Amino acid sequence: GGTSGPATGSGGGTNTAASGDCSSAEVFCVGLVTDVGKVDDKGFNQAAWEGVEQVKGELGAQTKYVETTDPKDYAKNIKQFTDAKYDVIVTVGFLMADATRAAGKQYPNTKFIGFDQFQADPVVPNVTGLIFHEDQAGYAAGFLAGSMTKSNKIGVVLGQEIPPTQAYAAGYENGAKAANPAVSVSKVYHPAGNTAFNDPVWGAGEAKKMLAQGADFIFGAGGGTGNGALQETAKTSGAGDKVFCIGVDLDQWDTLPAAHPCLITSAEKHEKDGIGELLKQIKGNTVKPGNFFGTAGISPFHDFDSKVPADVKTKVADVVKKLEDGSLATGYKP
Amino acid sequence: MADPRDEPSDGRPATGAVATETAPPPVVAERGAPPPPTGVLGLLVREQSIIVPIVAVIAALAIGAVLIRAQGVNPMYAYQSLFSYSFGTADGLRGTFEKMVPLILCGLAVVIPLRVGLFNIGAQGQLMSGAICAAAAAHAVREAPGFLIAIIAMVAGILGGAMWASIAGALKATRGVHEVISTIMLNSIAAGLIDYLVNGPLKDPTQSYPSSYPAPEAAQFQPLGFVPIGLPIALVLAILVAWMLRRTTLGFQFETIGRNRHAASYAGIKLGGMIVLAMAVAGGLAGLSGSIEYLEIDPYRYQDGIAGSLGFDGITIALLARSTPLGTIPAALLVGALRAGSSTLMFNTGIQPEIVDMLLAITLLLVSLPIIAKLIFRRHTAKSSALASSWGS
Amino acid sequence: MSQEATQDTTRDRPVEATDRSAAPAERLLDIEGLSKSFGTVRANRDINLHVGRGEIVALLGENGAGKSTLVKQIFGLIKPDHGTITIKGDASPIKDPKDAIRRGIGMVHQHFQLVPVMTVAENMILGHETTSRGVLDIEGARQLVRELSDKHGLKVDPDVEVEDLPVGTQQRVEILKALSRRVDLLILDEPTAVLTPQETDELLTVMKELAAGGTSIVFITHKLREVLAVADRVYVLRQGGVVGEVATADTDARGLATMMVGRDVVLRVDKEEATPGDDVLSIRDLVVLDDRQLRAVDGFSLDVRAGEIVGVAGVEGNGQRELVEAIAGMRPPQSGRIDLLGKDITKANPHDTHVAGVGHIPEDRERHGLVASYSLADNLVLNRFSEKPFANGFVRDFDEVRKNAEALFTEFDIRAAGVQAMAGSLSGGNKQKVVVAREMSFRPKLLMAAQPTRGVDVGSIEFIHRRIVAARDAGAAVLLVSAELDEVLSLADRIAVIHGGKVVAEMPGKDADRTEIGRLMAGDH
Amino acid sequence: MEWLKRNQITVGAGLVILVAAYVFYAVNSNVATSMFSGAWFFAVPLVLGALTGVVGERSGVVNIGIEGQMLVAAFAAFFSAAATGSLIVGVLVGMLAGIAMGAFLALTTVKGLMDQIIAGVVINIVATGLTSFFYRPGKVLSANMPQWEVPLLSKIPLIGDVFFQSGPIALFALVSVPVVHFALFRTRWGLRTRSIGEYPSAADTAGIDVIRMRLVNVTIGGIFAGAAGAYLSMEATGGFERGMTAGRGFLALAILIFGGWRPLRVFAAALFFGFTNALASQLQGVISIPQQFITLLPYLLTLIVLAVAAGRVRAPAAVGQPFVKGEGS
Ligand SMILES: Nc1ncnc2c1ncn2[C@@H]1O[C@H](COP(=O)(O)OP(=O)(O)OP(=O)(O)O)[C@@H](O)[C@H]1O
Ligand SMILES: Nc1ncnc2c1ncn2[C@@H]1O[C@H](COP(=O)(O)OP(=O)(O)OP(=O)(O)O)[C@@H](O)[C@H]1O
Ligand SMILES: [Mg+2]
Ligand SMILES: [Mg+2]
Repeated sequence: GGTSGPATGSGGGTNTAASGDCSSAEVFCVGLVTDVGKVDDKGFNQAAWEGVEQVKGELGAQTKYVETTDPKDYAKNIKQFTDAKYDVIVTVGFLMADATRAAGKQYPNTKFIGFDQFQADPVVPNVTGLIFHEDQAGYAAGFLAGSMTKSNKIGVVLGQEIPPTQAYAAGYENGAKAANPAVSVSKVYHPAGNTAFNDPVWGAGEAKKMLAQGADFIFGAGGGTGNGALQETAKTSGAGDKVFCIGVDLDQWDTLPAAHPCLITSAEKHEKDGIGELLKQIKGNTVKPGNFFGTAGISPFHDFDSKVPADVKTKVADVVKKLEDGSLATGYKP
Repeated sequence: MADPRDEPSDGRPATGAVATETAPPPVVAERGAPPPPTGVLGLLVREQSIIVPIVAVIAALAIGAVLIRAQGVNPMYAYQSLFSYSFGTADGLRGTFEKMVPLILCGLAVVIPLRVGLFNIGAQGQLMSGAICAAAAAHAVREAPGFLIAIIAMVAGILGGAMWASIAGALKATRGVHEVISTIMLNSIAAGLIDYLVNGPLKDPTQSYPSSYPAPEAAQFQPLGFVPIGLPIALVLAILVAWMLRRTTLGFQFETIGRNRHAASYAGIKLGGMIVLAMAVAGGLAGLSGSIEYLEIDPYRYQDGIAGSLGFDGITIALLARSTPLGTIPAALLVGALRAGSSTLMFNTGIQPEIVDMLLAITLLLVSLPIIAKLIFRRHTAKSSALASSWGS
Repeated sequence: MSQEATQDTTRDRPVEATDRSAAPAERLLDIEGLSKSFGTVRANRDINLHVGRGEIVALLGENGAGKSTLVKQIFGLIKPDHGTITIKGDASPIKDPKDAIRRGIGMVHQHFQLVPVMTVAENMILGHETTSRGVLDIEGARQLVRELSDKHGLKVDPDVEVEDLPVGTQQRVEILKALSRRVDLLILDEPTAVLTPQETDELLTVMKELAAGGTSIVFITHKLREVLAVADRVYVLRQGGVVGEVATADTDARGLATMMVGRDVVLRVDKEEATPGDDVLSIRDLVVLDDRQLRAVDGFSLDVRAGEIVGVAGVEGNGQRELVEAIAGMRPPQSGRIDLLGKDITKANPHDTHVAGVGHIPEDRERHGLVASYSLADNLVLNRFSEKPFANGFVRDFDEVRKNAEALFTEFDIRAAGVQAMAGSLSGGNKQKVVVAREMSFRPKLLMAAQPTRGVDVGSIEFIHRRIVAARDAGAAVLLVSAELDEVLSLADRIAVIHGGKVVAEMPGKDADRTEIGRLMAGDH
Repeated sequence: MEWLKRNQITVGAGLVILVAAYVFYAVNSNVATSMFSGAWFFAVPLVLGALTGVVGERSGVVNIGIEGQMLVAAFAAFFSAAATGSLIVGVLVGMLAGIAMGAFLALTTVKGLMDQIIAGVVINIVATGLTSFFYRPGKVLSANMPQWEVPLLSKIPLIGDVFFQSGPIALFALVSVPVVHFALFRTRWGLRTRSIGEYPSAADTAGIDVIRMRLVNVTIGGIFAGAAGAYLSMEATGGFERGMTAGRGFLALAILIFGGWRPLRVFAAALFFGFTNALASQLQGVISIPQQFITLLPYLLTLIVLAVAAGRVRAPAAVGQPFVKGEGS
């Protein structure tokens, strides 16, 4: 398990013992609306919720989440919290951007954090988009893979082809090529449909095929589908010695124990930190409308620390730094 | 080829009811059924197709209460917060109604082919085709008056869905391809093609996430109070379909094919054409629901998730409705209310939204298992016809 | 190939009535006070009946009299409400067919109980398979079929799938199947309904041989000739009860018919001399393929004139079904030409032929003729639902549909609860009346009747025959296709014998010779 | 011999495909092996799911609940394996879960006379609800499923690599196909099963207990869907995810029909589908048409094959119809 861990199942939405009245000024209430999916999805919904829970104690917040089952319910689900006079509402996922902005306009006294939602001008004063550069995380991961591959073949297994997966893929490829021009990157997107991000078996099959064709790094970037690829890689012979896998979005060392045998790192968007930071800003009244750029990079190597050559470590760290300060471009154009 | 699904084709007579030359003709209405009771009981027995589902819903809620109690929540409170939201608030009511619209239409899209003996698993793909065609058409005529755009989008949606479904119909009629396979395949094909369209030709460049151009503002359906415009459309169509099946020659042809396709072809009904037509009508309804979703529901674009699992929900609705067109209305009301209320339920009690699926499954089980009817009506239980018998054709 | 099998065995075996009426000593079957109801229908009421060893007992009765119900109880398919069935002194209830089989009962059912997609051999061993090391012994099954065939003189090929066999041969398989286990009591529920006269005689001979060998037989049929030919005694059932028991030696056809129906039945058809008019139907060199793409109709030519009945006589499976379907537009001909009143209808579909004036009483009324779950009223307009006055354009007019039904209901003497009763709930004879009523009610130019009285009781046969003659007298051309030679002989003004898909002989109906036609039907020309 | 004659087209086509596969293998053994392995990897749950369908539908019971059956089995297999730390327990529990769902279908439809399609839909909904409701994150398997190499057979080039070096459940699927085929067409059980699916009243009059046999077959048939579920959560991946069947049960249904309710053809159909799937992902990024079009390939090809060649398949005649004793004849 990860940090505080999401609500263990049934208990569901409420995660505070005492539920005070959110309309009173003393009680600081944070609500979260997931994108279609659940807070234990090992992906962005989980990351967002964990981010909230991480700072909950520090801020003395009362927290609650509602899981969306149908994208048409975004507005309705947000309204659950506005009706209950929550102070902050976190909405997860780019698909909720419109609904969040609309709610922001309607409820100017409530603060909104739009996770993964880019705020174009004109910004809504009480809505802050929390944005990450997937391509940067992908670039760093690709750079690591490119530096370490022995077969000069690496692969990436993606969910449906949408901007974030495209960004991960492009960053990964460019990063790898930057480290090692001889590397060839095979990438595969899941066919469109309801199951694109939730088909671990397909992901596993694709990873298996790439491995058989000589790839020694598999980057799984597509929710459950990508997780399947990681798990498959973890099962192949040579996992952790000759063959490695790279997780996505959050440090999957915490969320996907099954991938430990090969999980050298994850292309991480520091989502929890981003949420935590923004919540603190809101509490401290220093938040600004518009976009808040969270950082992206790679996760700690954990057990693989000794397997990554020191020079690679320094180079990767350097790349991450340059990406952060903007001196290095990933070459991804949305 | 002999077709033993029907009566044995050896040309021998089946056992018939007694009818002798001397005795007065005995009652042979229901073979061997006891005489129908009269009075209140008679009324109840005759209306059992209404009573059984009601009892089933109540029983399902009772079983669900056990599940909810197991989560440490007071079931009364849970149901109260669920239904008082779905029915008791303007937001909730509007949510319930909005969800009903595609449920009714997709339910009809399953009901009609069932009458012809076809099992349409493809409402999903048909809805998606309808929605994308509506989006494309609306964008093409975006300069036109809003009212006109809406009409054109709806017509395009109907055509798109109808076309998509007719592929399955035509493959069935001309090549004998089982509609279950073809509609499953067509669902996936629609998903892929549309994914291409919303990433390519139809992509709204101002959106980072692949989505179509939005419906022009003037064409967007604004609800009348808490009644979305789609609702009257869906209700009228459910009534129309019921009328069509019951009173028109077209309905008679559908029905005849479904009940005995050999007799239908003997009677001069063109099987192939009717199969394609039935699928087309079904697809048109699913397609229309797609265009209504596009015109009526925020974000007024074709985006992933516009179809949700509506096509498959249509199957549930059709079965809950016992494959009657009018039955889709209460079925959709129930499902819509449960779905609309599920987030309030979660907000108030922490019960996961999956509870709705469980309630539905139990309801469907109780409606369909003859148990309840047997318990209440004993030997007066009405026979329900089997849908599954169309499988093999 | 099955064709040959048929021919091979249709030798004319005269059936002589043997005198075995000396009452046998042992009672093999004894039924006392047997009653069975389905809801309010009392299918059997207080039946007492016994069968001695080696005795052939016939059950007679109208459609729905309860004959099948009675024998199903003997075979353990349904459980009696009251009464006992004693078999060889053992009165314990018969649990299920398995139990019945174990106790030496074999049954040939009114509806074929053969799996169409399995071979004869597979059908033969179903339920009592032998295996060697877990594998089915199909070779043994083939051997069994061959042995049984030889023993009883009923030829069948063990490796053909049942659905590919002509009905007559399927019936043989049924009989052999029943005989494939030790049988003391053989129940035959209308086994001859689908047999040609030759096949019937053949079966009757087998029955007598079996009886001579000590097997008892319960025999259900609607044909009095057969009863008189083989049975020792007859039980007559009416409305579920036994209304008479008589030794065949003491009665005749007329007496039996009267007992069955409860009134005098006219067994001969009275009709005037035909006064034929112009050609209505003209068929030239017609070739039609069957489901297996073989030329079932192969160069068929025939004319039918207004006001005459042309009977097509032939052994089942000689292209009659395909011929009728081709004329009706249900099966596109390969070549040749069909004209109706000078109009080419070769390529017409069923709707076109109906509009052109063809009334068609199909051979298989359950499959083609009726929709069992529709009301009588709807069935009576099955092919006219979209015509005026039954529909105004797109919308059906239920009033007119009901009125039409009510009129036909009385005119054709259909016995049912009312015009809204489901067609499936009617007896066979009344179902057939519904079809006949529908096809005659629009005064067709050509009335095509295929096996119009198959499985129908004598009362209804009489009625249907009268109506067919009436249609002729009203000026319709009638094409009667029947495997029932007696029917053809008594109705047809002209007879065309079909064999191998073409007409092999034509003759006036008046003084046609039964034996001669039988010979021609068997392919001897 | 007789058999060869009757199936010459099938055998011929099979040989052509085999030769083509080896030519491909000769050209690029690495890619060929990986693609065929990928095809089989994808096909395993389809084959197993379809076998459940074969057994059930051959007995006269429609099963559109395969998806749910697989999902529940995947859930049960994984969580019991994670809880007990024993893979064998997991697989067995998965199979038992499949059997339990089969029993549900059997009891409701054969005994309860519920409509078979509705029963299948109920299974699907219940499965989604249950497995989602009771899902707990963070569990792991104590070990990976073993990889077995079948002696000798695994040494055959290509075929050995693809079929005979794999996990136990994949091997189970491989063995089940001929076994079920043989059982269906060569044994007493098979003859009786086919008879109750084609014409139950004939079986009844032959002394076969139709009801009992349907109950048993539909129940036991669930073992394959159970194995398919265990395959998904334990062998193909190492964990359970909500909705992880991702429509494979419906695909299995399509494969079942595509394969004409015959195990060997089902196997061929599943491999065909698996291969087109492998082909589609292999072609992604290699040829310059949008990947959305390429990923349609399996579905489109299946439709085309059905339309051109094998459209007309014959379902067991009595499938979908409840059997009530005494009403049949
Ligand atoms: N399973 C059943 N359920 C209800 N009624 C039945 C059933 N089987 C038979 N009957 C009714 O019982 C009566 C006797 O039927 P049965 O089949 O024994 O007649 P039959 O004498 O064999 O007629 P036929 O000459 O047409 O074969 C009929 O009224 C029939 O409708
Ligand atoms: N009610 C129905 N339900 C399902 N499929 C049907 C139905 N009616 C017809 N079909 C299918 O539509 C196609 C065309 O029907 P049609 O009866 O003309 O074909 P056919 O080959 O003549 O069939 P058959 O010989 O079995 O009667 C066939 O594949 C048939 O199986
Ligand atoms: Mg046909
Ligand atoms: Mg009878």
